[in-house]
Amino acid sequence: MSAPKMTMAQAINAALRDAIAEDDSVVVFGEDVAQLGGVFRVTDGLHAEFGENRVFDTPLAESGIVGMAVGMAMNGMRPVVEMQFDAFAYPAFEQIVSHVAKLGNRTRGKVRLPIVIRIPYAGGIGGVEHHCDSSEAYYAHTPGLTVVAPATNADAYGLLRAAIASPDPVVFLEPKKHYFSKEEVDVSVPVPPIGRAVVRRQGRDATLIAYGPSVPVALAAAEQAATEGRDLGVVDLRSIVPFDDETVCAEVRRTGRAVVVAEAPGFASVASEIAARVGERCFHHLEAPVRRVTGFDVPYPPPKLEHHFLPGVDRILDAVDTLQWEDAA
Amino acid sequence: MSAPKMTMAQAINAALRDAIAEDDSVVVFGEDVAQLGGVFRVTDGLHAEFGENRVFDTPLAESGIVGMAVGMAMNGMRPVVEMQFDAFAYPAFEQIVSHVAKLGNRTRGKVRLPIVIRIPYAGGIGGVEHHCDSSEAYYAHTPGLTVVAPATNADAYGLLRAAIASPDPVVFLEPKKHYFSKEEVDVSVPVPPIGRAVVRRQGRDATLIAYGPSVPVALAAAEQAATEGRDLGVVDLRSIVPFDDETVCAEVRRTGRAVVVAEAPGFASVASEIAARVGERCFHHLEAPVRRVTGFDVPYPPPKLEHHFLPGVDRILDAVDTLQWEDAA
Amino acid sequence: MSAGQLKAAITPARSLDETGRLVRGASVPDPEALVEGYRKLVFARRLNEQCGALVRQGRLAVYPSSRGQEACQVACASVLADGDWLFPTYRDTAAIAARGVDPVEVLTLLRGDWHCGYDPDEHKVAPQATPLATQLLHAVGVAHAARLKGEDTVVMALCGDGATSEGDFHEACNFAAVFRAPVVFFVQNNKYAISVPLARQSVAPSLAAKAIGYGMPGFRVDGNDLPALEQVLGEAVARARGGEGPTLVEADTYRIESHTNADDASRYRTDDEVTEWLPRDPLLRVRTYLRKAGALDDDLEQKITAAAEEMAAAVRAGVGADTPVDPGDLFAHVY
Amino acid sequence: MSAGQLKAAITPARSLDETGRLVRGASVPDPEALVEGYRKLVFARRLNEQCGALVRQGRLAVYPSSRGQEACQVACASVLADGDWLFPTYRDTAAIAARGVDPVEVLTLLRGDWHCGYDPDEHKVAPQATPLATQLLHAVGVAHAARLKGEDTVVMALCGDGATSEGDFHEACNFAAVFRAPVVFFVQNNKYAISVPLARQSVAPSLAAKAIGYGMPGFRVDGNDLPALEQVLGEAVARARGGEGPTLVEADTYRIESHTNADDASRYRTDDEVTEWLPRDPLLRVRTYLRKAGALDDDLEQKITAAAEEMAAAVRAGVGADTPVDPGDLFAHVY
Amino acid sequence: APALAPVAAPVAAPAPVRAPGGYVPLAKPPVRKLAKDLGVDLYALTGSGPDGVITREDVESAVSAPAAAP
Ligand SMILES: Cc1ncc(C[n+]2csc(CCOP(=O)(O)OP(=O)(O)O)c2C)c(N)n1
Ligand SMILES: Cc1ncc(C[n+]2csc(CCOP(=O)(O)OP(=O)(O)O)c2C)c(N)n1
Ligand SMILES: [Mg+2]
Ligand SMILES: [Mg+2]
Ligand SMILES: [Mg+2]
Repeated sequence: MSAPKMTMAQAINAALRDAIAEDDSVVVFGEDVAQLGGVFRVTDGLHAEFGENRVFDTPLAESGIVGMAVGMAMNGMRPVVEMQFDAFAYPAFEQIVSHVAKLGNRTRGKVRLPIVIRIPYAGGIGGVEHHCDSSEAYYAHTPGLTVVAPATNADAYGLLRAAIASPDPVVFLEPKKHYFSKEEVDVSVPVPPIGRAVVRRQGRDATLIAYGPSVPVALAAAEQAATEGRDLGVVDLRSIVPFDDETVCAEVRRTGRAVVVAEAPGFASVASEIAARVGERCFHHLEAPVRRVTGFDVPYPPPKLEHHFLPGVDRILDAVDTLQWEDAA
Repeated sequence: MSAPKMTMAQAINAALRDAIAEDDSVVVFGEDVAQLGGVFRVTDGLHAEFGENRVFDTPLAESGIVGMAVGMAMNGMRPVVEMQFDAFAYPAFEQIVSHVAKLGNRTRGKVRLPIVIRIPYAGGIGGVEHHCDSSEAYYAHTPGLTVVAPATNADAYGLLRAAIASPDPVVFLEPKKHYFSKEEVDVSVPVPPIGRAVVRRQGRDATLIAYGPSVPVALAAAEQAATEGRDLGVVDLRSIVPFDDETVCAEVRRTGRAVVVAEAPGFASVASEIAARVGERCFHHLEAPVRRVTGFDVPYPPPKLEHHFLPGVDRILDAVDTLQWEDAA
Repeated sequence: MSAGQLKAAITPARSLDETGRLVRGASVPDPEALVEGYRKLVFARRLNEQCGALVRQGRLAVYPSSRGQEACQVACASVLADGDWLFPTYRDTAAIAARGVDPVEVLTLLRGDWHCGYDPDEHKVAPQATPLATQLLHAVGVAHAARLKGEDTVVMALCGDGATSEGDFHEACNFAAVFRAPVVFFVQNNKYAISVPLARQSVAPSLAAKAIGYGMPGFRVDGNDLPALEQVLGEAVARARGGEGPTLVEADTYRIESHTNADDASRYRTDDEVTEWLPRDPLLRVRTYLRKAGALDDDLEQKITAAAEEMAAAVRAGVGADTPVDPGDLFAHVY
Repeated sequence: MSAGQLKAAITPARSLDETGRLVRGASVPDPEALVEGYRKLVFARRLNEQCGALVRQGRLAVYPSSRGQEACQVACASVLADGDWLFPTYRDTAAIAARGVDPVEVLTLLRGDWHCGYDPDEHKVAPQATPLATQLLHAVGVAHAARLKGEDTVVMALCGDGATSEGDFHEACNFAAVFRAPVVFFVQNNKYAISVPLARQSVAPSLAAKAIGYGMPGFRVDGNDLPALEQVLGEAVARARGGEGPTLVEADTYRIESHTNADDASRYRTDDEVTEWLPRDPLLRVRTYLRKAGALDDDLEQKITAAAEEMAAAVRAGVGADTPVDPGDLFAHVY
Repeated sequence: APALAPVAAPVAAPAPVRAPGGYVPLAKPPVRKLAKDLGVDLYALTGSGPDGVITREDVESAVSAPAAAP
């Protein structure tokens, strides 16, 4: 018996719908989320179903949206706000870093902020400039923010439910290039906790570590490698913060080789963090240096060049090739 | 014959003065930089000397300041703007990330932005919340920004001159806890290029890698270690972007052991990047995993707790102790 | 702040009414100049249509049309001198073209070849801004630098009604007023920010009324009325050039098409609403006026249309041409 | 937007003039209520003095004094009901104390023990905001949530003249107006943002005039005039509670001391300027009025002073006490 | 939940066998390099270091005791 197929946009929509229906304090707002249902239709139908008090459009101001969410959370609500695109969350950066992330700590837990900031993020959609940033490092580096990046539609549903249920703020990164891909999603499967990575593919020879939009790319690379006789495993982080060292390191210790795959520019990135932690925690197990396959340290390119920028199967396999196989079994 | 002693604030002041005097297109502006000479007196006297057209106060709006700098640079000027404190640069984040960093690339070099964004940064001054953030990772992760962090007063002078001379934008991070420490500064010594690290102390046993406010701490740790029979070297990055792999790796390859020291929270940080690159580039030379001694992944604490947060000599030496000396030569 | 000033910020100035009649007390340029304006309107309209077609053919990734706003597009460019600067948004392709930039270069962005396809400095046209309202501050910077250098440059900074809600709009207006920067802020109030109607954006008596809070003059003008726009914007430019500082001008106009081709306006507005605006078409009233004034006959119209067709053909050819993209550009000019 | 509304946004409302005389047409509360106001003013002044002394003794790291602004500090707290919220800045210690929070708890921040020393929810007082204008948006959020929940809570949101230049000020005013959120924006225009004078901050006819651009009422009031403040703020609170939305109130006041003890105001303003403001002292005029009205005699004054001294002693003791800090707190409540 | 692999590699496995994907001989990178340069197969060694880590000495003595070679 298979679960119904839905797109990631539909899975997120379902998570929002279920959360709003179950909990009176959940409110959804942002730019174009109500009448239009969001530019990606992620909030489609929610305004019609739940009305203006639960789902509403705001004036066009991201700092305003996040700042208002802080206040609403201070007054007992669970705001789920949408930033229309990754780069358009930057106007809200001060609110996110100086308030959303810190208020719980600043007040010794007296004020907690159950806010979810949903960000359609990353590239691969042929978008013009400012529409394809992978901005996770900015949030992951900021103490106080839980940062989640689902790679599957089922995870998008389950992790968003968990994010909304969290008493503390969560930045929820939605790989926009997956919004319209269909997968089976069984919403009755218990919500997996935030903070657990998952081994998407077992592999003996090396471990690919990825999250969000890079997971399917890593899986495709592993597929390809298999045809060439190399058995690669794939770990999907699911959440960047908290980071699941246990799952990641168990895999790398088994294979002795790791490649981190992420779309964001590599310098001082989440990929750097993964390479650093794996290097530190799996030191004696490493047969080769941990490689990173990331976006280049350049602005996100225009549509016609984006395939050069994005980590693809070829670049991943090239990196795998450098893992010092000469002294492998 | 020794050069005159000056504080870091004075060295920066001298660099600004010399740059304004030499080049008509240099303008200095921000909050309180004119009449007051800045809250740290870094711009002291410049308004009186050069007048309102060269040094001026703006309304209180950081996005405004940086955005205006973009326009002034588009129209032939070399703006040097001050953000009053690290956390108060966040309102300008969108301008910095989406425009300052990208305009040169977006226009294929037709428009270049010789902007310097000066940020008094990091902690150790007993400042209340929002006054002590180490925000370098946000900038270093953003392609298009050169990120400089001087550790000595002479470097503060020389690197700022180089930053102002640069045709492209530079984020200039001034370790505010050093503003009032005196050192000899010989301004006639040729300006060192941005992008070169320097070995501040030669050491045989392990290499401490630091920048900005952490360099003196690393040097103190090395001092202390020497009394305990361990010979630690210290590399001062001087610029985070560009990163001087050559100097750093030469040292680590020699010692086989490295500890990265930085104030910022460690997750997805510049320290992560350094650990990741060193792990990758010096793999076969590493006798022990690269350790990181950083701020914790928590908001910057209040004054009475900041010494627990900051990487100090003890925490550095503890990390050095874990560098698997048992099988050292 | 007098009652008259307040009124000017709230009640739209008009020159030609919807039937092409001169509004009482208003004046319009002499017919020859107005014919030139009409020519530009026809070009702008044709460009909008051509780009729409190119999107449908898959030759452009996306196109935010300024159909219905052509009078704004033409006026904001025509009041500028050569050395002045224009700061456009994604919706202002026609204004950039009206300023003289080859539309094919402008369309580089929407074709996906590169981010900015023209040389901003050569044309004194900033790259089309996508992050809303951010460019207004750049405009202030260019203007302030010009003043410091003793140049009499004026900067025309465009944004939409939605963008006025952003903090950067506020900071830009305030900086300009405080520094008396020679900037004209020109808000094309086309009543929607994607799906969000003006009423959710602001409950002020007008967007131009915001000028009061910055201590600068604010004017509201019929945004489908080319002569009125040229007059109000022209006066604002003259004030700026004369050292009298910035002005905020709001054009009362309407976005006839969807936000972009990717948008479906039927989800948030009625056809009736759109239909109401059709008779207010910015081309129609100028055409009727010129026809009645005897300055536009079939022959001249035919010439104008032919020239616009030529431009459209060139755009088709240029956009259709197989221009190579260089992956090396990815790494160029980053640092 | 009528001429009268415009005037109210520009000309400060007054009740008591500098000599303690009732301004023509104005009314003040009955003497007993005003004595209570006077008591609070004395407390606020004493608290400012005490904190200044604690800084000089090294017991507080820093203190931004509201000396000269005590009428604002008292009024904004006294017009609120228990369930209402106050959103203060670093300069509003006295206002928080006037709301009933123990000053020792408030001073936790400036002592360096922890960031926020009181329970915001218990007192309905947000943490003191340092990042300028950011808290105004939180205030709007609290207010909007209250409205959605059907509660009649009103939120008083404080900021300075400098903070009005920030984008967040704009976004907060606009959101509040659009959502008709029950917020009173109260700008203490003390003429300086650290060293930067008002003229570099704004060239608008007043800061209250900014209200026009948001479609909300704006009022300017003498910021050293307690009864006038209580009336204007009280009416704003009543409007908000009655579902009529936000109001912007600007108090015309002056920062008598330096920005903080770490600042040296002599670098950017003359003693003469300060001296001019001294006769406009907010305590003086209430005292004179009450004395003349026979509602305040030596005995009562003496009682009030004694009570203020008691408060000051408690603050000294509390701030002086050796409270342990727990390094474990560093890691608590982060995620 | 996925089946998790052992968190730590087996310590000083009594009879190390070449079983890629299930077991990685523990050694720091320079020792690995030394082993490679000397043609020593780490899978054939038992580490004498803490937690079974193969040391330089282990590698060097493997060279001088060719019996350990495969
Ligand atoms: C900072 C920012 N936030 C969000 C967006 C996404 N966005 C693009 S256009 C638009 C609506 C803009 O409306 P308006 O300013 O009225 O201009 P119009 O499109 O009507 O010309 C939005 C929300 C953006 N480009 N920048
Ligand atoms: C976003 C931000 N930028 C800069 C600062 C540094 N700063 C602290 S107070 C201040 C001046 C504020 O002036 P005003 O709003 O008039 O309030 P006042 O201090 O006069 O009460 C500045 C610039 C800050 N706290 N936050
Ligand atoms: Mg619009
Ligand atoms: Mg802003
Ligand atoms: Mg002030």
